[in-house]
Amino acid sequence: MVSTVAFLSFAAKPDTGDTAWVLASAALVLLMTPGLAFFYGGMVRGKNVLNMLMMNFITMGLVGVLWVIVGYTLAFGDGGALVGDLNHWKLNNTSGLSGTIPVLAFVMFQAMFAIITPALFTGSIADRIKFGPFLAIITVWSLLVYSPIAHWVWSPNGWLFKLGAEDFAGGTVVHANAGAAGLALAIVLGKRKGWPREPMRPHNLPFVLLGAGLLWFGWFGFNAGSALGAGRTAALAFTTTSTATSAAMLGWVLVEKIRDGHPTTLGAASGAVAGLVAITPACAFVTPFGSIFLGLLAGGVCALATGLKFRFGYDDALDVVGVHLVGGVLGALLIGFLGSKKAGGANGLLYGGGFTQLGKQAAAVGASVVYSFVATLVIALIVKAIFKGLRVSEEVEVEGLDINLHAETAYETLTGGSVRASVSAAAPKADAEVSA
Amino acid sequence: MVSTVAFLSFAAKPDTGDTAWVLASAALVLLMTPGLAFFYGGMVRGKNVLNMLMMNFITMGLVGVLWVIVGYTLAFGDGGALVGDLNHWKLNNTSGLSGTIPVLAFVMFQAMFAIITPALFTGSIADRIKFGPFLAIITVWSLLVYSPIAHWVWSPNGWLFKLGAEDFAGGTVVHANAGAAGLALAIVLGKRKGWPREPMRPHNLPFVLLGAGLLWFGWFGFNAGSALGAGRTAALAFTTTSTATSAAMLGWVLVEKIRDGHPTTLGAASGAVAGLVAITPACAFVTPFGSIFLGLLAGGVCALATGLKFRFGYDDALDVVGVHLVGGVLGALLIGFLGSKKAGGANGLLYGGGFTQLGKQAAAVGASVVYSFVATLVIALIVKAIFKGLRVSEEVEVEGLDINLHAETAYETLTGGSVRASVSAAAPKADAEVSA
Amino acid sequence: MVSTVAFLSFAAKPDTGDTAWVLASAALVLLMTPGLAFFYGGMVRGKNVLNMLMMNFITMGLVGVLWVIVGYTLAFGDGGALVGDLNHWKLNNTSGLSGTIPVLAFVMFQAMFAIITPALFTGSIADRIKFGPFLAIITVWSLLVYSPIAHWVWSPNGWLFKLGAEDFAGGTVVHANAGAAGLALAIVLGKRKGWPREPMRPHNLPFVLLGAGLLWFGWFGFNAGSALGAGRTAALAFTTTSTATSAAMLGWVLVEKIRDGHPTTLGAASGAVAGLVAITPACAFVTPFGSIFLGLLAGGVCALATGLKFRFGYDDALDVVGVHLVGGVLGALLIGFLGSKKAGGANGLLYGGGFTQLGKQAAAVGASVVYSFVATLVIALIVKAIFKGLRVSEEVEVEGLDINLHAETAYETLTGGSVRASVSAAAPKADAEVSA
Amino acid sequence: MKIVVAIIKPHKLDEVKAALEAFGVQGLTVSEASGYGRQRGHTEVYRGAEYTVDLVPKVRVEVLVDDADAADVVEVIVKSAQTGRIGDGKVWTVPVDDVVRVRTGEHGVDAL
Amino acid sequence: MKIVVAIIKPHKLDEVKAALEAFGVQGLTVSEASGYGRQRGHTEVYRGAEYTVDLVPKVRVEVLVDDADAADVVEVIVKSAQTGRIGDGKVWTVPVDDVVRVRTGEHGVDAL
Amino acid sequence: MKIVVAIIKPHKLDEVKAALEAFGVQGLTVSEASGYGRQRGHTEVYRGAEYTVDLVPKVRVEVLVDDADAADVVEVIVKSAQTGRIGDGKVWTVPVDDVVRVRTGEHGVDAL
Ligand SMILES: Nc1ncnc2c1ncn2[C@@H]1O[C@H](COP(=O)(O)OP(=O)(O)O)[C@@H](O)[C@H]1O
Ligand SMILES: Nc1ncnc2c1ncn2[C@@H]1O[C@H](COP(=O)(O)OP(=O)(O)O)[C@@H](O)[C@H]1O
Ligand SMILES: Nc1ncnc2c1ncn2[C@@H]1O[C@H](COP(=O)(O)OP(=O)(O)O)[C@@H](O)[C@H]1O
Repeated sequence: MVSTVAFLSFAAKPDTGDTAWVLASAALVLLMTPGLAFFYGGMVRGKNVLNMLMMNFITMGLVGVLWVIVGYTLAFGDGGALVGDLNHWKLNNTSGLSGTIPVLAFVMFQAMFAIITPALFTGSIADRIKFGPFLAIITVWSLLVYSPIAHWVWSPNGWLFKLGAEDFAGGTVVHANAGAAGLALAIVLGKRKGWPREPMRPHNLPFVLLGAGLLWFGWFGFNAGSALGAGRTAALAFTTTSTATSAAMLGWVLVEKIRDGHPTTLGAASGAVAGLVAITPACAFVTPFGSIFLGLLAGGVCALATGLKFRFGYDDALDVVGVHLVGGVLGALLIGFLGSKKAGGANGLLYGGGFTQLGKQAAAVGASVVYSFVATLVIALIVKAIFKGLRVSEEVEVEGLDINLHAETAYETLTGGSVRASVSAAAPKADAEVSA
Repeated sequence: MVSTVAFLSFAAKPDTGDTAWVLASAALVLLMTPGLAFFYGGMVRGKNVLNMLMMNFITMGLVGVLWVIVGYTLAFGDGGALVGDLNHWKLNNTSGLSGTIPVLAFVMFQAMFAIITPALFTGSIADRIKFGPFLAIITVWSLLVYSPIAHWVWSPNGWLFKLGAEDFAGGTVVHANAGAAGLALAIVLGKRKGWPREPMRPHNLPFVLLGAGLLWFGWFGFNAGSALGAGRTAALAFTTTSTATSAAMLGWVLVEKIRDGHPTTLGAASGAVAGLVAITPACAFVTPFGSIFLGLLAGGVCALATGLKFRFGYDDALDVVGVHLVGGVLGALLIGFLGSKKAGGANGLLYGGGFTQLGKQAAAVGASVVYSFVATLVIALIVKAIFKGLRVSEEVEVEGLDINLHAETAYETLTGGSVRASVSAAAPKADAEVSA
Repeated sequence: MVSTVAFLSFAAKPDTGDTAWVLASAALVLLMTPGLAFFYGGMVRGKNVLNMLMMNFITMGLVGVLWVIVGYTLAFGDGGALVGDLNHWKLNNTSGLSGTIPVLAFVMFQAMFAIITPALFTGSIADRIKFGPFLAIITVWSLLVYSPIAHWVWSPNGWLFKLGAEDFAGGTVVHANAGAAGLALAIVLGKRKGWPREPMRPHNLPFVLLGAGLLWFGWFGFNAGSALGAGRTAALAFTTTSTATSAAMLGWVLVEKIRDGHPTTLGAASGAVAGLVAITPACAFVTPFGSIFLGLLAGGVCALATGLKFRFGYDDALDVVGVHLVGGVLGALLIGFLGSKKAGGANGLLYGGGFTQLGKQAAAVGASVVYSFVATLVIALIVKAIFKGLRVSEEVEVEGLDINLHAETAYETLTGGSVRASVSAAAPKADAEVSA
Repeated sequence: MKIVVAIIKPHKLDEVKAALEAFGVQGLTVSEASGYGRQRGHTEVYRGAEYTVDLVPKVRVEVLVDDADAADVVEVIVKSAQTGRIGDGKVWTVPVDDVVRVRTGEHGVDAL
Repeated sequence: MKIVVAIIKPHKLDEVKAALEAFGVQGLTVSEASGYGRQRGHTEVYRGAEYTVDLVPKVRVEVLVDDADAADVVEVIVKSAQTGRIGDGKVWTVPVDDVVRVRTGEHGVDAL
Repeated sequence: MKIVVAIIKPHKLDEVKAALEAFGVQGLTVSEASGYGRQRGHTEVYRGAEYTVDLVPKVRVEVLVDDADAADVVEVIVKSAQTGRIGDGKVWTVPVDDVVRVRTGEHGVDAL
């Protein structure tokens, strides 16, 4: 995201090309959340897949509404160094332009970021959280953690923006942030029954790859759309995004081949996502060639980082920490090494820029991660106290969240009338309701 | 859709930004039909999923060809108040510009609307219609129902356009129309064997959510693309589409929580679609804040409306009436309440505009629904007479449409060589055919 | 693809509308490879689906990196008539404009073509190739076959370009090329154990249709994006792409109905892809009405061509020859018949242009196919010698490639803790690795 | 003790279950199966290649019963599963040495 | 020879398998099943229409054993599958005339 | 009457079916199963975590036969299912009290 000066010029006409690109990008980023839902949904066990999909989709509903009412203004309202003011609540004063595009295009592009960030940490809390507390956490978190950090980093008034920290498309605001929150939630929730002793294999790997494909596709909007226009910067961000992702896939799969003996599809998908995460903050600040190294490193490091949870004993079910926290921090820091003036950023260590930018990057990502972790911990504990516990009962965990929380089963067996389909339809309440 | 004056200026150059957005939007709307195929396909039983997918895909084939030959000119040819003339048949005289974009871009954008509209009512006729009659109905319907109604509402010569009825992206032309047709077809076809006594659960809910995700994504093209350019109107339409959809998901799920005790993934997906339907006519005429109310209402009302079929005893298998007819009519009428001059429409009742616009809206949607219902009824009865029945036999209905109509099975079991895979390959006729 | 003169004007600003369209198109084409993965993945047996997905995804990784390092410059570097020079290796000298868009946008758009072309022939080698040799073949093939042929046809210095052969979006470079390579590989690999006696039914037809839907969607980027701008040419290419695809679906299904008695979903999906393939070279050279004939013919001919493998006894598992080789050649030649000056190409035989263009088309597609076939044969035999065989063992073929090559299973059964899930988790090596 | 095993058409399961319940059977176990017999299968065509699928989906029902009830249970199943068309299935009875209820460890008839 | 058949809760399979292995059983066959009995099923709701699903997922385990071991094997299964809650399942024993190992053609106890 | 039950490798099903048909068997019932025994399973790795899957896919075939045919049917199955490698499976025979054809209500050998 380049500076988001909400320069309002009511009379001026938007640039149609820039607007077309940002609207298309917003749609692409919207698609990432369903993509994520399948990426995660395929990884959980079949008895919990609907719950995983539901957590992601309901976030599209909940944050989608919250954002236009108050989330946007807290993030991008003028305000001070820490948080925006309420000038734009209900999207007041948004009929002008922001740079060359309508403010509303910017609002929507940003809305999709606000939606996917909490959706990212559904991976760490998989398989065990009650639905009510989940909704409460998402709501509070979006306003008290996401909006402020977005303000710090992306608002011209934000203290990290002023510090000169670079985060083109959200390595810190989105990924490191979601990763730190995911860690805090995994700790508060505790381990799933049986973890890590009992097997919890992905129930549908094709879905994981479908999700990865949709994420990759949508991420071009995420990163190249953050140029907020269709020009050279967007083309560069598009290029480094593509290259780093490809390289990271190779890096992850290589680690697997050496360590485990086999290259896996889960590894290829995970590596791609790790690359997308790590290039996010850096995509307009490094050269295409630099992005290959960034990607390879991200793929390899994140592949190893997924083992951390076994070592430290926190049940981060689908590796939000290993991929998003580690990848997000890595990408943010690598700007300090690989950043290149020629590409569009400050020169990093390897390009003769010294330690200056690296220091700023470390400060920004460090502050964001610490705030996110602590604030999430506090939010989770308060919600836990209010709802008398965050977790479903042991029986529900064993039987599956889908039938218990959502009264649904994901898959019906083929032989229509048989076995699972052996149900007796009661007079649908829908009817009674309507006739009443 | 704003007025589609086919102002042809052969010399002028198109605006590249507007053209980029409309082409991207056309591609997005094309994707909605596969999205719909999965939304519906996941909801039917496993023995009929291929038939559902097939009805949607073949509509892309059939209407895709029909549209360029004659459908387009019937809808957007100058003609009179009721139907277009044949000036553009075979896409004659379409090499110029329409506004700031090539006419062909407009033709294609509209083609995708013409495709998805009949596809929508495959949901009401699921599980029981013969394939030949289906093709016949789609063909005739597209030319005798879809094109005329599109002309009424969107052609500058159309009588409802002249009346001043507002339908930005097709609440009336697409959704109310498809819903009314779906109702007529469900009545002519009759109930599925066993309905509503026997359980007919969705066989693959993840597919339903995949479809909903693709629909939401594509719908940004549908609604914001209807601005036929990339400027403020597109940005506004994009915003209200997003917000209303989010709100409608919450509305539907809330009704479920209160009425049935559980929020479901099918409900979340259905709510999103209901919101998309209802905001369609209104997306450039209401404010973002207004769209929240529109969405909440649409989600809640459609959730209740799916119970109507049990009350009145018509077997609208996948709730085309409950979602598209009710949602489309609701959205059209709500313009009369929530329409706002500031947003771009006429002021509605709540914005001091009095009953004028509401009256126009009611007239337009009413006339379209009545025409669609009656014309579809007549078409269905004639096709029924010609084909000696619209329905498959009882045995086929019990055994499944997939193996009987399409000689295929959707899913093979995992253990390759076993059970279902126990087949003996005959000398493929393909071979004989080629050697002949 | 119109001429790709890399006219570098560092100072000039790109056209934002053209750039937006090409970036969006690049993203659309990227999505085609996951789409292809599902199109193919659904067609193989359940024990090999992950291997099919993996071959496609890893191609995104491998070729994605290769392209920016050296593939691009070999294809689009100035060089001579046969291959590009190394002027742009590592994307050197790519900061300017190419026409109205940033060179990097062109590089990325082309990258997606380079990725999907080898991915296409994974369909012919399905179910039996070792993973190492596969990677080796892809790598060498991309540099020694894809880049040169792209140079011949699309570089202003290429000998086929100079000849005046027309290939708007890659009928020759991508499809005929991949088809010829697929044939060579199928011959070198030999038949799958049991083919064609034993049944090898698609394990998941909905995935095939999902893939077809994503391919169709992405192909608008492929074809209309090849205009490298958002104007009349793009709109025409978009139109003929849509129409030919629709018509080809009808053509294929019609052949099935007549020959086999049933219209199938696999046929509808295959017909759509055949139409997309055949219109690819011709999309900006024929009229919309001409494209209907092209599509109908492509659908019908390819439907019959899938029988060739039974007649000639090569095991082209998923019909890369029948669809891509036959469809690509057909489309290239049909330009010689249906090409129309009014549309943008040279007049073909049916438009009074005589045999000139047909001759050029035949020469270009003929030379490309022969080179591709021979070069692929040689590459495959050398890789076979180096790796001591290309094929997995018979046991692995019977048991499935997924568990043996990738140590994974695609689908877990629903009843979580049971049957297949009965596994005992060893101390994850990941842990040991990290602690070391 | 006996175990009555029935192979029936899938869409008849609900009726069989209801009939057994009405008769007084308190439990049963069901699994999916495929049958081969007089009832012909169907033909599938993929890109022109024809496959004959000769296995037909069936459901397998197992009911543990007291010796005295065995014949009646068989009859209840036969009646409720009958459509009169080929492929209705088979019901057979196998002697059982002993039954235990896992929850309580009860043996014999008490375990049912 | 006897065959011991057990219907158990799916998540108990690993424990049962381990217990049988510890006892000395060298092989067994498992399949998915659905049970109907005292254990109630659950309710599902789709767009307001409520369905009662009264079949519960179970696993079916079959173990061929020598006559002498039958009673012990039953006990091993009962112990390891027990949770004490309704729906734990049943174990029954059926006489077997003969067993053959396909690989070698060996008969009887040697085939186990 | 007897019921012959066979656990075999999935890819051998077609051969077994053909052999039985050739022998004169008119029907059979098949279901999916998983086996545990001498044949080792395989290992899967997900993000570095290794799982040992010790159940191997098998197919379960059931054939009702007249007493006189039982031994022959067993032999036909053993022969056609044999690959000679570990994991080929087992075939066993269980006595059956009675068989009924659902369609007609016929009993005993007439029901086959
Ligand atoms: N000899 C047999 N052994 C085991 N199962 C059998 C046998 N014969 C038939 N069956 C089962 O009974 C089902 C119905 O048998 P079929 O011969 O098709 O019809 P019908 O019983 O009406 O004559 C078959 O699909 C199969 O599952
Ligand atoms: N008579 C029966 N015949 C066959 N299986 C039975 C019978 N009764 C119960 N079962 C099986 O045992 C399972 C457990 O039985 P249930 O009555 O629910 O609990 P419990 O055995 O603890 O009393 C059932 O789900 C079913 O699979
Ligand atoms: N005692 C047993 N009871 C039931 N099934 C068994 C038993 N032993 C083996 N099986 C079945 O037979 C299959 C083959 O057995 P295994 O020991 O692997 O090979 P083999 O029979 O060739 O020695 C197993 O996968 C299992 O399904």
